[in-house]
Amino acid sequence: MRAEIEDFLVHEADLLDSGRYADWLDLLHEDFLYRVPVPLAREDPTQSPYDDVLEFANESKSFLEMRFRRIASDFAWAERPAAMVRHFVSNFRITPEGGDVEAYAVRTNVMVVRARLPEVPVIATAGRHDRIVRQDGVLLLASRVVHLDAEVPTESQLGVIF
Amino acid sequence: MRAEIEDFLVHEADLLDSGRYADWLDLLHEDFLYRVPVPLAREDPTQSPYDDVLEFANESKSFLEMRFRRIASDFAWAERPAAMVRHFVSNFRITPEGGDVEAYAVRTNVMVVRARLPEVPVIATAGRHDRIVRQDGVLLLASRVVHLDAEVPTESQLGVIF
Amino acid sequence: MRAEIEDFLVHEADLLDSGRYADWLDLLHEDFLYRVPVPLAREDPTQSPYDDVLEFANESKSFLEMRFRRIASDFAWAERPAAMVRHFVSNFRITPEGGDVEAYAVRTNVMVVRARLPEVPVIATAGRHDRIVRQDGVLLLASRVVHLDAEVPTESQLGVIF
Amino acid sequence: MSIASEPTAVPRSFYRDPAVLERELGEVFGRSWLFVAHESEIPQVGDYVTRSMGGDPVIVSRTQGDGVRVMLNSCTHRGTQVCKVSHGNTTTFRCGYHGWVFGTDGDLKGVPGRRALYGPDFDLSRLGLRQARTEVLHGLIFATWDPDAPDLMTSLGEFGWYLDAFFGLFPGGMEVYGGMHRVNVRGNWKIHAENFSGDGYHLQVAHRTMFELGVMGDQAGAVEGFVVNDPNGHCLRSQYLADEGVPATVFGYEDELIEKALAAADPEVRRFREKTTVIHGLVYPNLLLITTAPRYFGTDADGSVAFTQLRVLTPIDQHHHEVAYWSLVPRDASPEWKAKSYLYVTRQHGAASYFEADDLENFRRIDAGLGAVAGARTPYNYELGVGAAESGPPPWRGPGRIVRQDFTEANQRTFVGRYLEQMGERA
Amino acid sequence: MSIASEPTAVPRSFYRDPAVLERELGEVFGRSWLFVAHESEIPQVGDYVTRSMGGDPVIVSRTQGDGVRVMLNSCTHRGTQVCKVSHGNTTTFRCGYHGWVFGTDGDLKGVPGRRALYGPDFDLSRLGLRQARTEVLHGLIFATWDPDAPDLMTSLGEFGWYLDAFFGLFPGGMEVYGGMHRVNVRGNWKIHAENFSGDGYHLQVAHRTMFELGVMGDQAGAVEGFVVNDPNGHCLRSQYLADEGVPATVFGYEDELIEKALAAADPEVRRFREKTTVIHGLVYPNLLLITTAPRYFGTDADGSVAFTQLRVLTPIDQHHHEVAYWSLVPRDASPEWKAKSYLYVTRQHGAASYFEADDLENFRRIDAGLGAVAGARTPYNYELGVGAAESGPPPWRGPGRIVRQDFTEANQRTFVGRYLEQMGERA
Amino acid sequence: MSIASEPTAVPRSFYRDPAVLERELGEVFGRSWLFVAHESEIPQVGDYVTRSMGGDPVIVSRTQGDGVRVMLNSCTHRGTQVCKVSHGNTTTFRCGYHGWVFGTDGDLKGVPGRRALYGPDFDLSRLGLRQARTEVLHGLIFATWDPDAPDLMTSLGEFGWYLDAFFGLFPGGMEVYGGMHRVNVRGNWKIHAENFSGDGYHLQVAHRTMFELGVMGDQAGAVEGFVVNDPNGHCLRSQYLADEGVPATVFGYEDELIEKALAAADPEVRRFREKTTVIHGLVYPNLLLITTAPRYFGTDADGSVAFTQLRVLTPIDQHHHEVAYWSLVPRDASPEWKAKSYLYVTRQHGAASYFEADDLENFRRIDAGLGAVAGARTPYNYELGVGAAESGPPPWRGPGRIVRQDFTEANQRTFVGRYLEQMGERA
Ligand code: FES
Ligand code: FES
Ligand code: FES
Ligand SMILES: [Fe+3]
Ligand SMILES: [Fe+3]
Ligand SMILES: [Fe+3]
Repeated sequence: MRAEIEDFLVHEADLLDSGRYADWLDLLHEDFLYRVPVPLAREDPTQSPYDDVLEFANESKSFLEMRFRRIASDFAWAERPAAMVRHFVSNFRITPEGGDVEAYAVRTNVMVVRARLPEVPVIATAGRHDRIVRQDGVLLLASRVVHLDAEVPTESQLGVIF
Repeated sequence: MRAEIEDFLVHEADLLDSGRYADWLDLLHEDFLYRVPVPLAREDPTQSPYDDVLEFANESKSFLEMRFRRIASDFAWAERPAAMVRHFVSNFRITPEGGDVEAYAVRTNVMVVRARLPEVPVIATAGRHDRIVRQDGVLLLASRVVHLDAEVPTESQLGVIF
Repeated sequence: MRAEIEDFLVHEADLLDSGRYADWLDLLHEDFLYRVPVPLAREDPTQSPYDDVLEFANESKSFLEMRFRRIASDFAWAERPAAMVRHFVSNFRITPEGGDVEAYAVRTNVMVVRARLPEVPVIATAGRHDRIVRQDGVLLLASRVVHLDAEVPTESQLGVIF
Repeated sequence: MSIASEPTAVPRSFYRDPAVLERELGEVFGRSWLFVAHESEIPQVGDYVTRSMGGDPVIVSRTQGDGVRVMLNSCTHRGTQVCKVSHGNTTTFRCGYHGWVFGTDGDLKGVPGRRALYGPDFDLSRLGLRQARTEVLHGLIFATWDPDAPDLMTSLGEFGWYLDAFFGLFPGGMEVYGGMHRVNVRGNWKIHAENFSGDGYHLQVAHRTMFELGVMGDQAGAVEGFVVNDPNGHCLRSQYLADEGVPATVFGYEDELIEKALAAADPEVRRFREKTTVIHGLVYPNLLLITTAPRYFGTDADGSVAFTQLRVLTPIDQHHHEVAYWSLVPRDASPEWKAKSYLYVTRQHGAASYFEADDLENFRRIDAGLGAVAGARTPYNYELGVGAAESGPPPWRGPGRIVRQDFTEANQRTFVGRYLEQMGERA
Repeated sequence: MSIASEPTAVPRSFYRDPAVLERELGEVFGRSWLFVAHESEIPQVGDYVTRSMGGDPVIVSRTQGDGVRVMLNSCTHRGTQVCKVSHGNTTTFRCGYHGWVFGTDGDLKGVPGRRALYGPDFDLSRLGLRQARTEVLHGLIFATWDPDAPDLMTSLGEFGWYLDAFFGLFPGGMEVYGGMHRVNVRGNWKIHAENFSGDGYHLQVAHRTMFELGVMGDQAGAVEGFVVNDPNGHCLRSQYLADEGVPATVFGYEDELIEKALAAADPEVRRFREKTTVIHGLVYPNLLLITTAPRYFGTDADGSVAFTQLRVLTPIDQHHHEVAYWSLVPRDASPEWKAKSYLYVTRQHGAASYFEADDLENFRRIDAGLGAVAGARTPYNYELGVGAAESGPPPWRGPGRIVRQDFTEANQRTFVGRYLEQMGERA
Repeated sequence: MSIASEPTAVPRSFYRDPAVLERELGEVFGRSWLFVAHESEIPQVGDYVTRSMGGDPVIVSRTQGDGVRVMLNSCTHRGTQVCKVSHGNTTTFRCGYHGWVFGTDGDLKGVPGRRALYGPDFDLSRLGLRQARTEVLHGLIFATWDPDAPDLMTSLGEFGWYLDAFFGLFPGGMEVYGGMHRVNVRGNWKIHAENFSGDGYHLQVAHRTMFELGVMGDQAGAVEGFVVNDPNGHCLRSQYLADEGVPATVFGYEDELIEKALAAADPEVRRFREKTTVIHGLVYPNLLLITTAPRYFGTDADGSVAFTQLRVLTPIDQHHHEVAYWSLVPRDASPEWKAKSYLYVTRQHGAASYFEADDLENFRRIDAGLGAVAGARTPYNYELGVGAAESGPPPWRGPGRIVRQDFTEANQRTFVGRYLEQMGERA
C-alpha cells in the first residue's frame, strides 16, 4: 500500500511534468480542490504562517479543465514556448484515515523546477497535504493543500501545479 | 527494517520542520552529538575536505535543550518571526553495524530549505552520517555528522539543524 | 527488485560523489553510452525540447576511462581542488522491458549539487532515462540519457556526471 | 489631439539603468502620494501592517483616538527594523538591538537606562519614528514623504470624482477581504503601470484565451469604451455594453445591495457604473485598480460575480517589481458573496491565474527585448488613437480629460508625460 | 618589434567595472561586424534563428527572394520580443501583447484595427523591426548596427584571405552540423577572446593532460607555428608539423573529399592548410574559430577526424559571458563522417569536455584574481615574443602581419590595441 | 565630552551605494594595516594560507629564513590565481594557465621557454607576485598595500598597550586552534565593526536569552565597564566584576598556567586582566577581538572556560560581508583545555551559535531598514553616554582615551570619525 501510494504520486508528478494533462485530470476525484494558502510572517511562532483566507490559488477540477483547455490554445502566450517542469517528491508520510471509505492523508515535501527556455530554471519548494481515496478500486487525488516556502514568490514559482 | 529507518528519519525531519522540538529531543540518545565539520579546499583530491578540528557546530543533547529553551523565549530575536524550515531527505544508505547492540550506520543526502519571511528561501545541501541504535525496542539517533556542501555558508544556511 | 534497483542507483551516485571512479566504471556495461542532448525552446509544445543531434556530452565507457585517468593527473587543473558533488535521486519509475534478457527502463529525477570550494555550490536538475541490465547475475548500467532542465547551463552545471 | 503636444516616449535606458531607478525612488516615489493600506486592514487600536513606499519600509498602524499613522520601519537609534512581521496587533514596537521602545504612534516611549546613560537633558521627542504625511479617502490610506506636496485631493485633481464613483458606490463602504499578498515579477514597474492606465488594446490578443473560454461573458459582446485622464498622471478606462438588450445595472452584486447603492448614488455616478463591464485605472504613480464581473470560472464558480482588485507596484530593481494584491468587497455584502468574489478574483486576477500569466509574460518579454545599442534607437510607439475618430459621448458626464475612444494610448501618454515631468526630463 | 610601439595592457578595472561593459556594448559591439549565424542554419524561406548581438536580441531569418535579414527582436510598438524560441520556420512574427504582425523581412504587415484606431494616415513602413546591416561571406552571416562602419571585406582587411582558406577550402562549401548551443561561463569575455587570438603558450601547461592521454596524436610531435594579425584586431595562429616524415595533407577528412578540395585550391591556400595541425583565431571582436584533427577519444573514436568549431562570445556581465558553439562540416562529406566529426568536437571542445574545462578553469581563476587595490596596480604582461628570435619563413605566403613565432603574444597585443582604440583609450 | 566635537553619523547611503564600497576598498582597506593570519597557522617553511585584504586575494606564506610574506594571489602574467586552496605546504606556486612558477617568497622563479620566448634580456625580478608590507605583532600578521602608511606600531598608537595585554599575557604566547573558517552574512560590514568596537548597550536586550539560560555565569553579576579608544580608530571595551566577593583572577584558564602568566605580567596589565569578565574591541578597520569565560553550555560544557576569538570582516557587497573566525589558545595550555576552549567558543560565538544569531539578526534588520528617501533623512544616533556621568577610575592605568562608562557610544563615535576621515568626508 505504501509502495502503491508512492508510485501513485510519482506517476501523478510524471504526468504533470510531461504535459499529459488529460491523464492527470483522470487521477482527480470529482470534488478535487487545489489550494495554495498565502504564508505570512507572524510574531507568534505558535501561529501557523499559512493564512486562513488569503490564497495564491484555489482551483477545482472543472477550473483546471479550463486551464488545460487554454494551454492547448495557440494564444496561451505564457505557454509558448511551454515551460519545462520537474517535480521532486520526497518525505512521504502516509496516514490511513481509518473511516469506512479507504482514504489516506498523505504528506510529502516537493521541490518543483520550472524553466522557460532559454531562461535559467527557477526552483520552488513546498509541503503538500494530499487526501487520496480509493474509488472503484483505483486511487484518486481528492484534495491538495500546498504549503509554499515563500511569502513573496515569483510568477515563475507560481506558474506550476505543485 | 529499511522502511522503519526511513520512516524514522522522515518523521525526525518532520518534527524539526514543524517545530516540535521536545518530541525531537525524545528521538535522541543521551549521548547524542551533532557535529558540522568545516569543509576546506585542499590541493590533494585524496584528502577529505572536512577538517578534523574546525567545526561550524558541536552540540550535545543538553546543549540542544538550551537551544530550544531559548527559542521558546520572547527574546529569541532571530526566531521572531520563526523561520520556515523544510527537509528533503534522500539517498538512504543503511549499514547494520553487526555488533551485539542493534545499531545502524545510516547515510543520507539532505536538502534543507529555510525561509525567514518575507525573505526569499535559502537552500543548503549536505550529506549526513547518522548512527541509529535501538534501545528498549525503540530507535534513537545516537549521532549525526553533517558534511556541508559549502565552505563559506551563509548565516541562514547555518541556522538550521540538518 | 524495486529495492534492488533503487539501491543500485543510490550506490552508483555514492561512488560518483565520493570519487570512487574505478568502482563506478565497474557498474557500466561495456557498451555504455552517456548522452546529454541540448534542450532548445520550440514553438510547438508537442515537440520535445531535446534536440536529436545537438548534445552537451556523448561519452562511451572507454572515453570515461580517459576522463578519470585525467582526473588522477596532477595537471587536471579544473579538478584541483576537486569539486564536491552530491546527487539527490528521486521519483523512481521502473519498467521491466520484458525481453529475454533481464533489463529495465528506469527513469529518475536528479538534482546534482556541485561546489568548487570556496565558491558557492551550484545546483543542476535533470531527468534521467537509464537502461539497466542484469549480466551474470549483477546489475549493470547500459545507457543513460540526461534531460537537463536548462538551455544555457553554466560550466559548473555541466562539470558533473548526472 | 496632435502627437506634437504629447510627450515623447520614455527612453529605453530608463528601463535598464539602475541610476534611473535611484532617481525614481527620489523624484517619483519620494514626492507622490502613495497608497499603503486600507483602513479595514487595521480596524482595532494597535492593529498594524508593514508595507513599502518605494524603497522605504513603513509601518501603518491604528493609534489611540482612532488615528492612522504611517512611519518608517527603522529605529532612530541605529536603523534596525522595529517591526518584522506582516501584520498584527501591539501596544508598542520594541527594537531588538538595544531595546528602544516606540508607541504605535511612533513616539519614542522608552530608552533602557535613559537617565543614567543619556543624561537628564536627552529629549526623546526628537527621536520618534519618521512620520509620513497621511490622508485617508474612502478608507484608502495614502502617504507621502514630501512636506511640500499638495494635499491628496489637490494631487488627485479631477480624478477624485472617479475614486468616489469607484469606492463610494456602496453606502456601507468597502473593506479588504482577507488582506494583502505579494508576488515578484520580471519587468520594469512602469510597464505594468502603463498597462493598467488604459490598455484595452491588448485584451483581444493577450487575453484571447479568456474569450475563447467564455470567461468574459457579456464582456465578449458589443462593447464601447472611454478613457479619462488627469494631468497629474491619473488614468482610468471604462468599458461598457452598447447592447440595448442588456438591463442597466452593475453586474455581479447581490440584488438588494446594488439596488440600494444605486438608488442612493449620485445620478451621474449611477450612469457611470451602470452597464459598465470593466473599469480599470491607475492612481499615479503605482496604485492600480480594476473592477469587473466575470461570468464563469468552473462549475463551482458559475454566474457573474463582481470583484474589485487593487494593486501596488514597488520596484525591486530596474528589471523586477513587486506586485501587492488586495481584494475589496462591499462591507454589507453577505459572507458567502464575499467569499465568492474572492474566489473569482483569485481565478481571474490572482498571482497564479492564467489571465495574469498572459500579462506577466508580456512584461517579461518586454524586459527581454530592451536590448542595448539598437534598443536605445528604437523608441516605443504611443500613437494609438492619435488622429483616429472618437465615438459618441459617454452615457455619463464626469470631469477630467475624457477621450471617447476605447482603444487609445491617450492614458499611456498622460502617464509618460507626468513621469517625465517629475523626472525633470521635460521643460 | 619593440614593445614601445605596442599598446599597454587593458587596465584590470576593465574586467570589473559595469560601466566599462556598458561602454563596450556601444563602442565595440555597437560598431563592429558581428557573426550571428551560418546560412545553413536557415536553408528554407521562413527559417529563422534567434541570436544576440552584444546586448541586443536579434532574429536572423531567410526571406522571400532568398535574402537574409538580421533584425532587433523587439516589437516597434512597446518592445515585446516578437520571437521567443531558438529556431523554427514561420511566415510572420506576431507580437503577443497587442498583435502587431511583422513579416520575416521585418516589415510591419498588420496592426489590429489599424484604420479605425490609428487613422488613415498611419504609416506602417516607419515601424518595421529595426534592421541591422547584413553581409554574408562563405555562408557566415555578419551584421552591424553601425551605419558608418566600412563594409565587411574592408573591415576584415587582409584577414579575408585567411577566412577564404578557412571556410573556402571545400568546393561544396561548409554547413553547420545540428545547430548552435550555448553555455554561461565565469570570466570577462575579453579573456576568452585573447585566448583564441593566438595563445599557443598555454597548451603545454593548461592542456598537458591532453598530451598525456595521447589525444593530440601527431600534434604532440615536432611542431612549429606562426601567428598572423591585422590592425583591425583579427588574429590567427597556425601550427604545423616540422616533421618531414609526415605526408603533406590536411588531416582527418575523407580522402576523396580532401583530395578534390586541395586539387581545386589556390596553391598558397593549399600550402597553408597542408600539414597544419591546428588553426585557431579570432575575427574581432568576438568570433572565435578553430580547426584540428584529434587522434583518439576512446575505442569508439579512434583515428584522426577533423572538426571545425566556431564560437561567439556575448558578455552577460563584467564577470560572466555566454559562449555559443557551432560545428561546421564540409557539405559534401558523408553523413557518417559528419556525425563522427561532431562526436570529436563534442569530446574535445564541447562545453562539457575536459579540454574545455582546463580553459574555463583558468578564465574563472583570472576573474577570481582580479583583486581591487593591489590588482589595479598589477597590469597584465604582454611581452611574450618581444625581443625573441623568429623562426624561418612559413611554408606558405599569405597577407597580414605574419610573426614567425609559435609562442608569442603578438596577437594578444593586436587584440588589446584594437580594443583600446575602439574604447577611445588610445590616441 | 560634547557631541559637537564628535563626527556626525555616517550617511545611510554609505550602507547602500556600491560606489561607496569601491571607495572604501581604496581609501580604507587600501591604506590600513589589515590582519591576515596568525604565525601559528603557518609554522613550517612552505606553509601557506590564502586570505583576503578587502577586495584583494592574498597568499600568506612562511619562507626560507623564517620570513613571512603577504602577496597578491594573482599571476603577474595574466592574473590567474596561482594558489586555489585554503591552506597547505609547498615549495612553489605554479600558475595553471601558462606555467609561470613563483617561489613561496613570491619571486618569479621560472617561465616556460624563457630564453627562447622572452629573449635574453627578460628580467624576472620585475615580475614577482605583488608584495604587501608586512609586520608581525604577538604572532598577528598584519599587511598593508600603502607604501606611505606609518609603520604598524605607529598606526596602532596607544592601542598597542592593550594588544600586549590581550595577546602578550601568556609567556608561551598564543596559537590558533584548528584554523580559520568563514561565513557570509547580510548587512554592511561597518555595522558589525561598530558592534564590536564597544557596544555593551545591546547585551541586555539582544542577548537577553543568554542571561536567562545562565550562560554568562558571573558576568550576570554586578559589573562595571570602561571603554578605551585611540584616534586611529582602534577601540576596546572592558567589563569587570564590581563584586568584591569574587577572587581576583582571569577566569577560565588552567590554574598553574594563569598563575605563571599573572606572576610574570606587568602589574598594570595584571590589574587590567584580573576580574575582567569580557574584553572586546576593534583594531581599525576590520579586526575584531573578544575574550571571555562562559560558565555553562550543557552538561558536557560545565564550568568556566575562557576563549579568545578573532574576526576579520571583508565586504562582499554593500549589503553583505564575510566574517572570518579564529580561536586563539595559550600555546602552553593542555590539549584537553584547548579542545574545551574551542568547544565553548563554538557554542557561544561560532557562526552557527544562537548567541551569534541574535547579532546577525540585528545586522540584517538594519540592512532591511535602510530605506531610501525617508531613510536618507533619518541619521543614526550616536549620543549614548554623551552628557552622562562617568564612574570612578578603572582598577588599572592604561594609555588611550579612557571613558569611564560601561554603556556608551564613545567608541562608535571614534570608529565613525576615523572612517569619515579616511573617506575624506571630514575636514
Ligand atoms: S538600533 Fe534600535 S535600539 Fe539601537
Ligand atoms: S508591444 Fe507588440 S503589439 Fe504592442
Ligand atoms: S597567467 Fe599565469 S602564467 Fe600566464
Ligand atoms: Fe491584461
Ligand atoms: Fe585552451
Ligand atoms: Fe552581540
